[in-house]
Amino acid sequence: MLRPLLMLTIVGLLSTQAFAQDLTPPADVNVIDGPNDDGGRLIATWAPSPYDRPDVRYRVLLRTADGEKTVAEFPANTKYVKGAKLSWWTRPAPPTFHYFEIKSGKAGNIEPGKPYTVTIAAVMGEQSVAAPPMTATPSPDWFNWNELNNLVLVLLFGGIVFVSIQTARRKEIFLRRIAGLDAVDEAIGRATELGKPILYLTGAGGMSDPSTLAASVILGRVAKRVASYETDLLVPHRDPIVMSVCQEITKQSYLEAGKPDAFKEDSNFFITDDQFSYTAAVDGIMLRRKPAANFFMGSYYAEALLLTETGASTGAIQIAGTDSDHQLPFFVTTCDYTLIGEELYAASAYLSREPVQVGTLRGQDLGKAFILVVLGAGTLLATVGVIIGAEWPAYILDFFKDLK
Amino acid sequence: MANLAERLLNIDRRIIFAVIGLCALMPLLYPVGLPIRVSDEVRQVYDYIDALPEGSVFLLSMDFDPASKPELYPQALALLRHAFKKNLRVVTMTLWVSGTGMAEEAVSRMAKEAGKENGRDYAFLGWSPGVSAVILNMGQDLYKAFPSDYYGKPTKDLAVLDGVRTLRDVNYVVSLTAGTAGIESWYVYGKDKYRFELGGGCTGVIAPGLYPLLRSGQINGLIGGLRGAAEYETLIGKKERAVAGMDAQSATHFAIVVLVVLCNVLYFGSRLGRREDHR
Amino acid sequence: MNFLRRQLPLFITFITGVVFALQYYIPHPISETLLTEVSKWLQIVGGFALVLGISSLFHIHFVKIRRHEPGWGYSFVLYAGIVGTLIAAFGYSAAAGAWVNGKETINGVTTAFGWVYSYTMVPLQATMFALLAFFIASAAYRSFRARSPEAALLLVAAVIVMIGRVPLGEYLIPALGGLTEWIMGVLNSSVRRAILIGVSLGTVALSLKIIFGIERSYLGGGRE
Amino acid sequence: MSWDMLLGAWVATGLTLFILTFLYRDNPLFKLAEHLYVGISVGYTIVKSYDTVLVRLIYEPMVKQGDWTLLFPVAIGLLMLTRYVPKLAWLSRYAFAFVVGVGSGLAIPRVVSSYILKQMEDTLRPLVSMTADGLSILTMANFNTIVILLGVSTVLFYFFFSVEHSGPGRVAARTGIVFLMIAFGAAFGYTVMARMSLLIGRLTDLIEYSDARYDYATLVLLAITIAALAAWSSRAREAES
Repeated sequence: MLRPLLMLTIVGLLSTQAFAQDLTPPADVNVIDGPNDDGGRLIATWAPSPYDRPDVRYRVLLRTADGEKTVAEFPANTKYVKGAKLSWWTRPAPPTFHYFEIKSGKAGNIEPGKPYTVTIAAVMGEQSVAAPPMTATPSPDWFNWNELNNLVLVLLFGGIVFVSIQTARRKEIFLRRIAGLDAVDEAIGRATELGKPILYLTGAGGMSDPSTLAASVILGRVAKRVASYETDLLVPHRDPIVMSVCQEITKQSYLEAGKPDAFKEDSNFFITDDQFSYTAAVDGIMLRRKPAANFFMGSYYAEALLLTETGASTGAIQIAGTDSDHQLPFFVTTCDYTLIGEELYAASAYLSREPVQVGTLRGQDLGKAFILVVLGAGTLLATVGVIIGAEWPAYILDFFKDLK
Repeated sequence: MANLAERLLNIDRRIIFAVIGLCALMPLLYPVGLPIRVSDEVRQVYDYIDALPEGSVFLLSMDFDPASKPELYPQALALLRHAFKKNLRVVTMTLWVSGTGMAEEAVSRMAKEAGKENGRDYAFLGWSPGVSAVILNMGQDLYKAFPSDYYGKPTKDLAVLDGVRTLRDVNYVVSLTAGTAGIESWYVYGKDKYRFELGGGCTGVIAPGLYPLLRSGQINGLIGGLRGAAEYETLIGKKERAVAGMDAQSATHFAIVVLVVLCNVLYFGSRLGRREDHR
Repeated sequence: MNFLRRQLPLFITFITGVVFALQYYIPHPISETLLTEVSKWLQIVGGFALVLGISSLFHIHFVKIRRHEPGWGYSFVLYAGIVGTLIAAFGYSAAAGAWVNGKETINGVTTAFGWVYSYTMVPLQATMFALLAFFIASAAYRSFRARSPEAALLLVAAVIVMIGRVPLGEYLIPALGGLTEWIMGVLNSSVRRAILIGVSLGTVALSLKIIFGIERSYLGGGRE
Repeated sequence: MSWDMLLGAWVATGLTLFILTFLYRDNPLFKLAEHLYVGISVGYTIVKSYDTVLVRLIYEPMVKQGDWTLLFPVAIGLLMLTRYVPKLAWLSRYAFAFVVGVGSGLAIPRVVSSYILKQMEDTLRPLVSMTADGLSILTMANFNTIVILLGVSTVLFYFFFSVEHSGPGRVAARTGIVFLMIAFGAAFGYTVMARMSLLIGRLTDLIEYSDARYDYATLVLLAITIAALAAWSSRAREAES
């Protein structure tokens, strides 16, 4: 009973002895001013060693005016350059090296412009061996190279948008027909057949909201159609400024349709800016006037369902267009046709043909195309990398990572 | 047949209102107590708080207004109860002006229950305008973003904020969100730069939009709606309002599902009928 | 004059925009201090912006009362709500022995202002949105039809999530809970991610256009 | 029970019931409660803005700590208010130019980082994984990666406007729509959950207030509300006929 235990102890002792002999000072230690920061960091790197095991630990010591203190102690098989969130172009040492950041903490403050001495030691049990101390002075930097890819992408995308806008100014850019716009014409046609009015809402946003802007452009188109058919148009508003803008747009459309006399000043009218009072009033209009077609364009909040549910109950054709994604499910289920998100902007650009709008849309398309290509090619690269166990795909993929 | 289906579809909606009202009311009066399964998203928030060592700084931003009280208030209570039980240093605030009163009530109520002292164990910073600006400013200098707390005491003198100079010194931030000013702002203007761990709780309406952030690890957990609150209450073993509401939630959801199915049966019934008429 | 009214504001936008976009890439303490100062300023300016919103509401209801428009009596109720809240907020609290000064509680004692908040504002706002529960139900019955394959897909997904998110559903069909989590975490995430990327491209494009003076609608039209 | 809590319970219950009368139809009780709600929330915002902005962010740092640089943002804020003076309205442009400029600048790199790069980074994953027993393809994680890649790409493609959706593009766009609809369905389910929770929250309060401790506030007020509503609708009917 006793013998095996004794044996075990001896073997244990022997093996500790054997490992202790292995414990050499950490090699290739380098302590530098932390790059890409405000001067409040030091970086220590050192080579991996054969004793990178959980039972061996590394200790990082910092010497300040108050003497030397331990900053951290961690298992020897942790904290590598590979694990740190760094891109290949900002790695201070090879990926297999150890990596540790020294920041202000209990052991002392790290301030820019002051020299600090750092010692890295390997520790096992009572034993510890230290590498020669290294001194470095932290200093603030003027550019964060980890964010280089971010900046390049911003510049690239900005360039694409500006070039697209310029191109749109010079020549026509193709935009695909938005299916929802056909539905708009159809709805107006039906209202005329039935001799019932058309209700058009521009949403809850103010004039600075892009979706309201798009809604007012589409209103122009609807008004023009309505004018040529001489159908009634009702546009209740929540914002007085939007109302006056829409009044101008409607007037212009009637003029263009050659029916200035048919234009009624009060087809655009203000109700109230309060969400639920407005909703109650519009619901009342729907129930009393029974419009043949309801249009909901622009941004909407919780009132969306209250409006479309009532509209559906009167049997009107309903067409919606909104970028309020939280309300989209309700529009999609209760309306006959819905312009989803960016489709609203596209419809407005399609109708207005304004170079800035069309060009921006084109620029965004190119941006999306770029992202699509990166996603496709990048996934392929990452997969190939795993299959053949190669490191090189990371050199490309790092460029599409968000690093700090 | 077609006629009947259409007439059924167009019954007075107030009948449906009554059905829903009853479905919500009855389980509240006569609860059943169905078991609640805890999802990973909620457990991740719980586990993170549970693993924080005593004295860690926990910031709870209650970014909602009374309209979302039924969903987010129980979440706030459960989180605060947990944090106080773990003896964390609790810092609370709100980015929504109309939520100030509720947030204050939640904190002081839970602190009283846990026997914690204002200024020493917890702080309520109140509200400040400008969402992203507030977060950025807190990241740079917390004492400047909130020169004094809600009760008018200078933040520099609060023991609970000792050593908490910026958001970098906060161990865990949880934002309970009812709209855009909340989790997303805390990530974009806060975590992205100041590197604290971030978790979230939100209303059911905005939960689907936050899943990509959860997936990519931008937030480490998500408590969704009343259901999420009920899960958290289950986790801390203190079943309250949220758990009590779950039976009613079950009943109303099933009522809606039945209505949707009925709607489609009647709809297709009426269409089928019409086709027969044509023949 | 045209320079002061048109070019200079555009120039200010350009400079501030470029400076604060670049600030992100510069870790130097000077740039950090700049960010601190400006975010503090934005907090304060944000407060003034609230005044704009509130005063337009005041104006609308003032006009309503003056013109005796239908329902103008309710505008008085609105004014009464504002004034009442202000009185409660700046009166004297006998129970706490101090001026209320916009605090819901003073030393643990609920003030009149706190009372107004808890017993009027909270129930009013919460109930306003609770109304929607009823409308969802009625919409579910009257208009959520599988008109097309797409709409059918939407309804099926909705039904799965509705059942999978409540204890009764998980109790009856245990697999639905996991399926709901998968729909949310994978299918829903992928779509939201695409939307997020698309919207972000739009935001960046708009911000760039603003900085370079191509988009000027924020300056407001109006005659000069 | 203190008298203020009792009164509070009665007021809260009454207002809750008034709002709920909207379910019957739009009526004066609802309008009253609604306008009161708007008024009180505006009042609340005014009070909080005064307390936070004027007192805590401007007055205290400036007077107590002598931080006079704050005069600058105050000036910008005041410029914003020149909107109300038609002759000086153009001055407000400086304020908007500043705020919008800073806001746009701050947004660009952060949006790229959080919503573009970070989202791409998480989508760019290998479709296979290396485990101890070699290459594995058919794991749930790999399957999810493929589904996410498919979803992100097709939805992005659906929102392409400068190419026609024909040929293979048509298939991609249709797939995008399928993904979109499932996501909307899921969002729908979640929204139902949220709205029902709100209702449950209100009902819980009403049940609490129907207690004897609150002198049966809910029951009494329910009776009064119904009576008032009935009186109003019969009068309204008379007026119509």
